[in-house]
Amino acid sequence: MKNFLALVFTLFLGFMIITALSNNEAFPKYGEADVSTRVSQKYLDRSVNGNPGEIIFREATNLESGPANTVTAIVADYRSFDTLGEVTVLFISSLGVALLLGSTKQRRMELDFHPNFMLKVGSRALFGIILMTGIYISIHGHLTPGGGFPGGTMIASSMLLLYLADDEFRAKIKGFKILESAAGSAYVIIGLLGLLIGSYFLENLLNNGVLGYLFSAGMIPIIYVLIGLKVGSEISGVIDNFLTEESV
Amino acid sequence: MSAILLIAIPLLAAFISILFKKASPYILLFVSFGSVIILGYLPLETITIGGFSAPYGINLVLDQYSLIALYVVDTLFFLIVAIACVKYKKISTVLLVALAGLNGILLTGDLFNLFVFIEVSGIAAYLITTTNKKPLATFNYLVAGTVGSSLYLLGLIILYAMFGTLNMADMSANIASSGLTIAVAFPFLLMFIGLGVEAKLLPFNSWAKGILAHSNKLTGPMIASVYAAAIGFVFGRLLTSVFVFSDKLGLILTIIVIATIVAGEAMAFASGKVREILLFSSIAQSGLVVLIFLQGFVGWGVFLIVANAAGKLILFMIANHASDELGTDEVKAFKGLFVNNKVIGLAFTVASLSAIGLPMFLGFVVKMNILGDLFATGDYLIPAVILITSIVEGIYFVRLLMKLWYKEDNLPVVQYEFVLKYVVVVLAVLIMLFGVYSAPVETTANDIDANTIVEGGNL
Amino acid sequence: MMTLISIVEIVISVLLVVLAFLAINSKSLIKSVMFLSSLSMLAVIGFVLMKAPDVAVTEAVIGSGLVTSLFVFTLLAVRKVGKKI
Amino acid sequence: MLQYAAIVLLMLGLYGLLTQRNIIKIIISLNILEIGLNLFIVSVGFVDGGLAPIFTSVNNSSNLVFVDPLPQALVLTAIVIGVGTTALGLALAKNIYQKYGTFEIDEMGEE
Repeated sequence: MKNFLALVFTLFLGFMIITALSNNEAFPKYGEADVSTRVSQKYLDRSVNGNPGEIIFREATNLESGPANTVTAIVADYRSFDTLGEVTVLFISSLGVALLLGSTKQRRMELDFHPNFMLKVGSRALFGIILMTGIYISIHGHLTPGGGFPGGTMIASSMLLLYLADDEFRAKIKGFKILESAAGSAYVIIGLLGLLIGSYFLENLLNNGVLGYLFSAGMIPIIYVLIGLKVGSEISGVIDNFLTEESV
Repeated sequence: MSAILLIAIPLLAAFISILFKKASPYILLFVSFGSVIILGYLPLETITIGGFSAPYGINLVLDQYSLIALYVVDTLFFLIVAIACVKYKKISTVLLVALAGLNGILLTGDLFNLFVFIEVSGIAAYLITTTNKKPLATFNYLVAGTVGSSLYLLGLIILYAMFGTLNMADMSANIASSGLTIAVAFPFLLMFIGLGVEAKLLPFNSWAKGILAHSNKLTGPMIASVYAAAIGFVFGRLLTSVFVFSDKLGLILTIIVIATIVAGEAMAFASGKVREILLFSSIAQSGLVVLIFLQGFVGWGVFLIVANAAGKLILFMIANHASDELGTDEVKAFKGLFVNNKVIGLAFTVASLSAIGLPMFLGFVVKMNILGDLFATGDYLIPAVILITSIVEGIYFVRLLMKLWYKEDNLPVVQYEFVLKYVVVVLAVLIMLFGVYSAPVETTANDIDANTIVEGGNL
Repeated sequence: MMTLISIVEIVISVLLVVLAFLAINSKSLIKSVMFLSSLSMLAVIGFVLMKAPDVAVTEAVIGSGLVTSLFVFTLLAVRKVGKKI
Repeated sequence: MLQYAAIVLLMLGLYGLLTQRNIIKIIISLNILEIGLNLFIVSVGFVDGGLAPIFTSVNNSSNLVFVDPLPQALVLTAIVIGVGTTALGLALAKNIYQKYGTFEIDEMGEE
């Protein structure tokens, strides 16, 4: 009965939302969004600080924001302050997982199966490939879909593979911690450098280069590599904490 | 000096402090003290981040309103940290992130950035409450907080689809020029509910009981005083300068808020446990804050938050310390607590009398001025609510105080350390000082009202 | 006229709702987690249909991969102590 | 169509939160709610016939119609934040299990 009431209530609420939205002239119907009336039009034209004219791949130079991928331009350049907050969220939740689950007396959780020789060798080989893919995705964030967050998670998932394939394995926590701390601090310090050398926090200080090449977009590849390393080490830490248990 | 340091420095310190576990409480103390000091050197300005101007990039708004908010939150944060950081060394890094998040909430001029900072400080708050050792209560808090911020984001996205911007000033200008008030009402209601979860408004406050009724020296003051103040200031910003409603929606919101106040006071009246009384009274007071902002009184709303935050810090600090030592919550066990701790008792008395709104205390100045302004506008319902709740508050606080001062044979023995005593007394003296000598408070409140932060605080 | 894309869209939408319902109402926790994982995978297709490759990559790696593994690890850790999961 | 599905997912997540009394199920409902929200946010920026907002050597003439990139950037942030809360919730769930020996809230007795 209670479940039924809840179902009726939520269905009613959903119906309310849908009618409220479809009766709302200012709310665009699905597929009819008018980008030109939104702030994002200027992100697409790269024309927040003056009009650069037509943007042509591998020809346009020194745009105000260099990435060919506009989403990356927003995440890491126009609204990079949000990304700093996002990094902080992941940082604090990995820290929280460590606080909640980690204590000194913990050891690896035992899995039901014991990996044989083939599995160990095969996973070692795969480990390298996944790690490379993760780093590739982080570095190419300004050209292709992806970026630091999925790249970092891939790096962490290569660690996860080792965990699953080898029941003795534990990532060296200390090294990861230093990496995490250094990458996070470097991000903030880059921001502060922008304040000191330029005039704004998180200002892009390097030359943006030609749109579409790997060495372009100024500091964005650097920031994304930092984010990738930080996310990778944090999520490895989270996985390590989830795969340990109290020793009996 | 730029206000961005208030966010950047605590974050940098947090990232570094995970390497130096032993030093982290001192880093925390130093940074939180530093952020109070630095406030004196900040020019009032709008700060652009990343070199992209306001509606396109993110900006931070430091005007008189946010400066006062920062002073209140950072000072109280420092005081709590000074008392509790040694006992809860483990979560020093979490507290650093919480400081960055709270400063971000108060400074930001962008609605999505506000969401990010609410999440940052929210996750920090979940971790702070884990020191209560009640994982289930923390879990409920986490679920409620996440649902709240999801609703906020849903409302925000609908507004973005309608007006094409995320910046507060730009949003308020676009809403004004479009003339759509009914269409804005629904997404704003979602945002209001989302923030209402954090602000403990009815009926979204079920998490608060589990957290605050089992709180300790750190979590009680932190959640009930610092976080409540921060979220109150957010309400003030949004309700008085971005979304201004006077018609039917305003009435609906007023009813929600009045229901919160009445329910909070009623439950406090019925409760027999010290921390529960304080908790329900703080629910009622956060409702009162939102009510005042809904009526459009910015300046006095600010001082109501100040008075509440300072008072709640004293009350929760004293009560939580005592119940930590005694291991119980019942008012009976607390009987005669202040007979041997006269100083502490006086501070507690001052804080609770100020909460009621008796003359000579800060709470009185604030409530009197709000009532005067309300009568001037010819409104009688809301003054009646405020007066009646004050009387109810008066009854249960005086009842509590009489029991706590009551002389008995076997008095409970509770030792208060020096720092706690010192902080509590200073705050109580300040409450009394501004209660008697109220001229600066009145000037500042009128000053804030005069420089109203219409259009999201663009200077 | 129904184009191929719109048919795919409808199929995805229906599947999303069905999977969400199954994930909530399934009796066994591990099944719920698996339904959630496939729900997230379908959402990835939804993101691709809406021309959001960045979001699709992130959701595939983080939402579908990482979150599912965290759920499974939690269930694994309690399997010995508990009765049934 | 996908927009309606997103709203239904949101509501189903809410329904799960209201009815379920199992910690893991509650976290699953939370995730469903977040997936629905993310789909909704992206759908708000979708333009029929628009291109993914990436300049490539193929999409190279002027006057291209792109979908709105800003909601996509917001969703990236929202997904990462969602993972943070989920990880924290699961860690809490593990702690709760250690304390009470069950995931069912009703069987925990106190509180």
